[in-house]
Amino acid sequence: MERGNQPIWLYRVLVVVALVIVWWLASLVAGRNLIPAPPAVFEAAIRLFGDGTIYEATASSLGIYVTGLLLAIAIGLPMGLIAGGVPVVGRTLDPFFNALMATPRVAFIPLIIVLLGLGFWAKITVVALGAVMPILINTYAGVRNGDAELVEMARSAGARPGQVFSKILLPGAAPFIMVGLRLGATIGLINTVVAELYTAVQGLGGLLAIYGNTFRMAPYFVVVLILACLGIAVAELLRLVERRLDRWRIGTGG
Amino acid sequence: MERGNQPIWLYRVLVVVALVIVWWLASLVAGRNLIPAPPAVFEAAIRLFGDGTIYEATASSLGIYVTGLLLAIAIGLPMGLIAGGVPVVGRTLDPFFNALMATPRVAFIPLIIVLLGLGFWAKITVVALGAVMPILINTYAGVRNGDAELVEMARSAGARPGQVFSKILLPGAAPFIMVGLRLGATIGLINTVVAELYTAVQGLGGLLAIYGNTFRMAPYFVVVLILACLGIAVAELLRLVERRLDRWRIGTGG
Amino acid sequence: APFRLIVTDLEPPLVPNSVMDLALSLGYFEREGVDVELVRVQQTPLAVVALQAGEGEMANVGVDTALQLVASGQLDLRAVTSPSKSLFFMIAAQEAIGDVAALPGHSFGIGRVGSVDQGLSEQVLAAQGIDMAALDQVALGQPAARAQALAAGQIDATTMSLGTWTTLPDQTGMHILVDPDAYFAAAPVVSKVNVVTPQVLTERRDDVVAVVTALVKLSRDIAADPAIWIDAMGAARPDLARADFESLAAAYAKSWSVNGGLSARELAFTADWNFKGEDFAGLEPVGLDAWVDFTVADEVLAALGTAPDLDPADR
Amino acid sequence: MPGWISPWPTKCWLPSAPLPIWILPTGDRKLRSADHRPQACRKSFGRPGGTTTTAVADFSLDIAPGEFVTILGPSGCGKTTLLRLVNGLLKPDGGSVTVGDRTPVPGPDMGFVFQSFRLIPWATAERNVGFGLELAGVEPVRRKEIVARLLDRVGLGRSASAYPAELSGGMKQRVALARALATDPSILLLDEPFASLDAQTREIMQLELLHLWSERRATALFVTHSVEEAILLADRVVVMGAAPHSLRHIVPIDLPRPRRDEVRTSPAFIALRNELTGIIRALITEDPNSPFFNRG
Amino acid sequence: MPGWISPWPTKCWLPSAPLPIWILPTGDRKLRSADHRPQACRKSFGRPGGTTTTAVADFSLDIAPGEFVTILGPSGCGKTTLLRLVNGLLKPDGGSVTVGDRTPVPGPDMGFVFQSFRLIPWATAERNVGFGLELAGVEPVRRKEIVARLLDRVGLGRSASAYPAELSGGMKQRVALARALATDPSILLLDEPFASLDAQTREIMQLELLHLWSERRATALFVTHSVEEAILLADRVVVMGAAPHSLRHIVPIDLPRPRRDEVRTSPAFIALRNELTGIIRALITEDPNSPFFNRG
Ligand SMILES: Nc1ncnc2c1ncn2[C@@H]1O[C@H](COP(=O)(O)OP(=O)(O)OP(=O)(O)O)[C@@H](O)[C@H]1O
Ligand SMILES: Nc1ncnc2c1ncn2[C@@H]1O[C@H](COP(=O)(O)OP(=O)(O)OP(=O)(O)O)[C@@H](O)[C@H]1O
Ligand SMILES: [Mg+2]
Ligand SMILES: [Mg+2]
Repeated sequence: MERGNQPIWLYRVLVVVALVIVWWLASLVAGRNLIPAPPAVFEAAIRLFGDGTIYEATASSLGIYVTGLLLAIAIGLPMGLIAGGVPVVGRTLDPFFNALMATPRVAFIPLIIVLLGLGFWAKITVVALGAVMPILINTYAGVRNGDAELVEMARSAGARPGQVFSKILLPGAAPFIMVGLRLGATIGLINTVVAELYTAVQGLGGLLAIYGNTFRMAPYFVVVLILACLGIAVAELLRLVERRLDRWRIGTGG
Repeated sequence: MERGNQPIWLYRVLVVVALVIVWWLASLVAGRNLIPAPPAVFEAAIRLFGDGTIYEATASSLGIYVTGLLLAIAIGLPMGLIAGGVPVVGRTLDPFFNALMATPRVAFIPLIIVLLGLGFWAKITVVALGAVMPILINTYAGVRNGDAELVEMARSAGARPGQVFSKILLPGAAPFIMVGLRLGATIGLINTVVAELYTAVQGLGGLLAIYGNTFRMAPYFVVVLILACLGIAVAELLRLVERRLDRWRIGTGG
Repeated sequence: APFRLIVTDLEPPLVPNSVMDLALSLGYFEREGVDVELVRVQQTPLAVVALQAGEGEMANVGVDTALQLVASGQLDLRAVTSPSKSLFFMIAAQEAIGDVAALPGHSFGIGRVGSVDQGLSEQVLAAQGIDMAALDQVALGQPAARAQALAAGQIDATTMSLGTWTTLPDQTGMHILVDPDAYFAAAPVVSKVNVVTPQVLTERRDDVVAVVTALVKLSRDIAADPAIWIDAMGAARPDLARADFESLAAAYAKSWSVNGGLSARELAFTADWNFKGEDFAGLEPVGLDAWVDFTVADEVLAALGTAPDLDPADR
Repeated sequence: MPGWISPWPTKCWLPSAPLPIWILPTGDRKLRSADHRPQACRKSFGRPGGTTTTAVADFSLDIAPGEFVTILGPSGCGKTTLLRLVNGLLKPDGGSVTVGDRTPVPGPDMGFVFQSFRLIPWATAERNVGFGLELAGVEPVRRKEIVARLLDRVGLGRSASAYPAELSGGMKQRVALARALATDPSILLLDEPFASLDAQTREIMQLELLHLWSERRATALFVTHSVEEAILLADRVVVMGAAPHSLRHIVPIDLPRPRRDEVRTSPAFIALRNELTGIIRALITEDPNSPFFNRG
Repeated sequence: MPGWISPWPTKCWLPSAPLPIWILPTGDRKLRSADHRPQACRKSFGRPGGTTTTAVADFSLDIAPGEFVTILGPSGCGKTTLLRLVNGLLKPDGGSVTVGDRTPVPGPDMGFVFQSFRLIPWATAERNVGFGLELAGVEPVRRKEIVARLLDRVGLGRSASAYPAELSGGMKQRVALARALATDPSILLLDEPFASLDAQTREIMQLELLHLWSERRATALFVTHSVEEAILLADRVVVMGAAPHSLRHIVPIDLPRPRRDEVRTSPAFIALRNELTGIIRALITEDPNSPFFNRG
């Protein structure tokens, strides 16, 4: 349905330009190198990409991120489906989801270190812990908002509960699940950084800590921008999926 | 529709009991320095509530939290509505939402300190920054998933664009918005703690820092539990709203 | 199995503690026949958790933390060496604050109420006749956050380490109010030690001795020829100029732990001082033997001999 | 019209025998074949406010295996609710519904055409029609074959790949009809299945339905608002009214089958039509409970 | 039947004059009153795949102010699309649609009864009926009064507080009808508005509609599948067929008004009915493009 993307891309470029200008102004106002000017960041980027620091850190962070996110999906999606589909389970666990959500991740870190150490497993657990809740809660809401008429139709057509799930509730919850994935994916990225700061320090989070603690704001901003770009990339990937799922929204007939 | 809540409450109590047992076992396994046993936490709670430390900290944190959350709603809701309702705006800004989401909050802290200092305004900004995105993205998705047939009906009945928004898209997006509020509310709570750790240290986040850094795990857990309970309280409040909004989901007619 | 040494620095720090990083990169550990692996975490509490969880054999932690853990009976730890007794704290302030006497009524950044830096600041200011209570204390957490708040003009003064000060890219408008020497003179407190659990001490004593030996040897080499440190740091920290390292090396000339960094007198003073702090309310003071193990250092010194001047090895 | 060909080229499942339907009061099972007195089967809907609407009350009927029963009645009198009870989608508050000798369980053996179509919006017409077969695990090749034939029968061969949002109202209704027929059910529950079709298409669909029904020997419950259609199709016409007495009249239709178009002008047909029209008029304009009492 | 009373007790808005509707090719505005040759108004729907369905093609019609035009046509021939074009919800791909002397803009002056009702699920029947008034800013008290009268007229006085999910199909349709009438529009676009109603209720609704229409002097475009209904209501019956020629026949109905029930048995009526039935039959079974070519 979406043809003629040129203007949108143009607008996006304009927004980028506007943001860079605001950034530049902010760097002038803030002074004392708290906010590096765009050219300094650009130079830093060239240096970091040149000496390969970034590739290594990004690869390491990406490994943790993707694994943790997949773990979150593997847990959050079915849990959300069950909570939504079996009301007793959903209504019983609901407050605990919120309690878990509202508890700062760092509170779990000692426990995670004791159980899983400082390495890969601990890190993906931190990522999954952050990403799982938006996925779970959105899936849960999506299933609860399922079209009661369609569910009755499916039951009438002989669908067993599992089939009502997979053929009606799950696809019907797709818009919610996509939002959950989007939120989970971006929160997971943040939690990757958190994990890299609070367990063994490494990856992009490690770079952030190093540059931040030593006030090297230009490379610090390079890392921040890389994280932002990763966020965009993941969201655009999800949009491709979404567009496929949305093919049926064509217009309004009869 | 939901009568006979007794069993649900019973189940919830059972879950609590199960969690406490797991906690107790974990405290035995991990050693009480990392995970304090429930009775120690209980004692600590009595002490903290007794001497009023907690009330003061909670009141201070709540003030920041509620203000920040309201700010997030005041920004996220209309922005989500506009992004969803005016496709050009939505599709232009979409990647930037994700970029903002994926950028660790702590990356903004220097900027916030420069612009807003260390006090109340800086803190509510950190809270709002965390809570705004789930609200915005869910609202956005909710509006985009609006029922095209109902929108056409409203247009046919003479609704101006603003009315299509307020009478069809906004109420139609309610399930999405409620999820966004739930996620935003809990993430906002976490960010309250982050704000209290990274700008002027105070409130519940300050207590977490003190107890965590001096290994007083029993009072530390008291604070964590208070945060969890606040999360539950906010979610239950939102559920009341949701139940009112959902009155029309009665069954399936014709 | 490798000997895992938990450090709270993310790269070689600009203080004598850097010998731990450099001993690895310069091959000192290797030469002592111990396979050391550095585990980097953000802060002391995480280092303790990692140690407790068996994610490392030795950790470089704050003395206050070690004392708290031992005094509260939470964790049995023994300090076996201190590669960098002091972190070279100093007080930095806005240019407008000419001297210490001008501080009252202004804002002063601290970690948090009861933190070591607050206690030290209080003591240093008291030595100059200033009551800390007359200042507007702002709790800001991590040192980097305090420095940033100072740079942003949100606070008027704060305690920071010489290393942090050196890395600040733009110091215009700020100046050193109390220099590290005056600071240490007013508050001669050991801030960091390397601890091990008694279990490691018995099971891997050889490795512990080898590690301490390597650190002492490197410290002695640097004390003899600061260029070693300047060169190695220059390679590890390309973000700073060689001149920075040269001036730091000059400042640290007398600070290398050439005898293992364990002085009974200093440690006892440090413990006493800590137990007076707010964080230690309700904790019974413990004796030196409860948290320090001199036998490892003594074994090393027996083999290498005791160096004169710096770093008293009094028992 | 060319010779009628069954849409199921070869049947790989055993067609179940046509089943009787019993709608009876509780505990009356043993009486069901002997005693046909109207007895109360009842269904009400509660509202959170506390008020309840009784949709079906005092209803009792038994339907022989292979019988074609059409249901007439004013808008909102409970026809849809009755079909949902028979399908087992709702449980009666009082009385019982029995299909064969069991409480009804929804499944591929009962086909339901819903009044509001209830197509799956993200599935193409083809997948919607094949939904029941998909649930039953019929293999894709065979499913495709059956679906293609059914789509042809309802005149939608060219719209197989269209999504519901691309179909007109009448096209959606035909998809819903094809979906209900796809599993070759022995019980057909049809809720105004031709309401959105033009007169001519409706006639063609009626013929299709009668063909399938007579070949299959299915039991059919057919709700319609067209008196003529009710007579043309039925063995018996049941007239429902609003609660408190849902079952108002049962009119047997003794016209010989097959009934061609000419039957519409036969005196017997016209007599039946006038009788039924009068009954419904009376239900609407002469019942003090009706909102149109004394109007029209 | 008691004397008919308008549902608008006192009008606080100026009723606009009945408006003509012109459906014409582009650039032909100046010709519109002189030249009535059929000319092409066209609307197609594209699919992402690249195929397009032409829903309305080669359609040209002008409707006089206050005229009642009914539309007959096989399922899927483009009737709904035509109404959406006239309402201004869709823009024609070719040709133009003019209402009065402007491109149509949807609003309270045009009432649209949608084939699939399109009730707001979270609003009660009362609020659904009052939706157009709410949009137009009619004050609540007055709105309540008008809505209550309209609900009574369509026989739903007791269901004012019910949500759509609690209503039967026919009840929903009557809510949709009341909603379209609530703003007292000068143009009525009705898409099979009585399809879910029983014969008697349908008759009552027809009378209501005719009353409103003649009192209001509104222009009406009414889609139906009932040939009898089309004749009973219309000044002209338009028969549509599938693209490429949507407009197939225009049959003027010269029966005197008011037309009572007896008119159904008059020879003129029967002749018209047979003529129209024949036309539609031909469209479906004799058009090689029809899916039912040679069937039925
Ligand atoms: N889920 C529900 N909740 C509350 N009331 C309901 C519900 N479903 C149906 N009703 C009520 O039950 C009565 C019968 O509804 P039903 O849908 O069975 O009527 P119907 O005979 O099919 O009417 P129509 O011909 O208009 O489709 C109506 O008054 C309706 O308002
Ligand atoms: N949004 C759409 N996208 C694609 N095709 C459409 C769309 N809307 C309608 N069509 C197609 O246009 C044609 C006409 O549809 P329309 O709804 O106008 O038919 P109709 O005359 O109202 O039929 P019915 O009597 O069955 O309601 C159909 O072939 C339909 O498939
Ligand atoms: Mg019905
Ligand atoms: Mg239509």
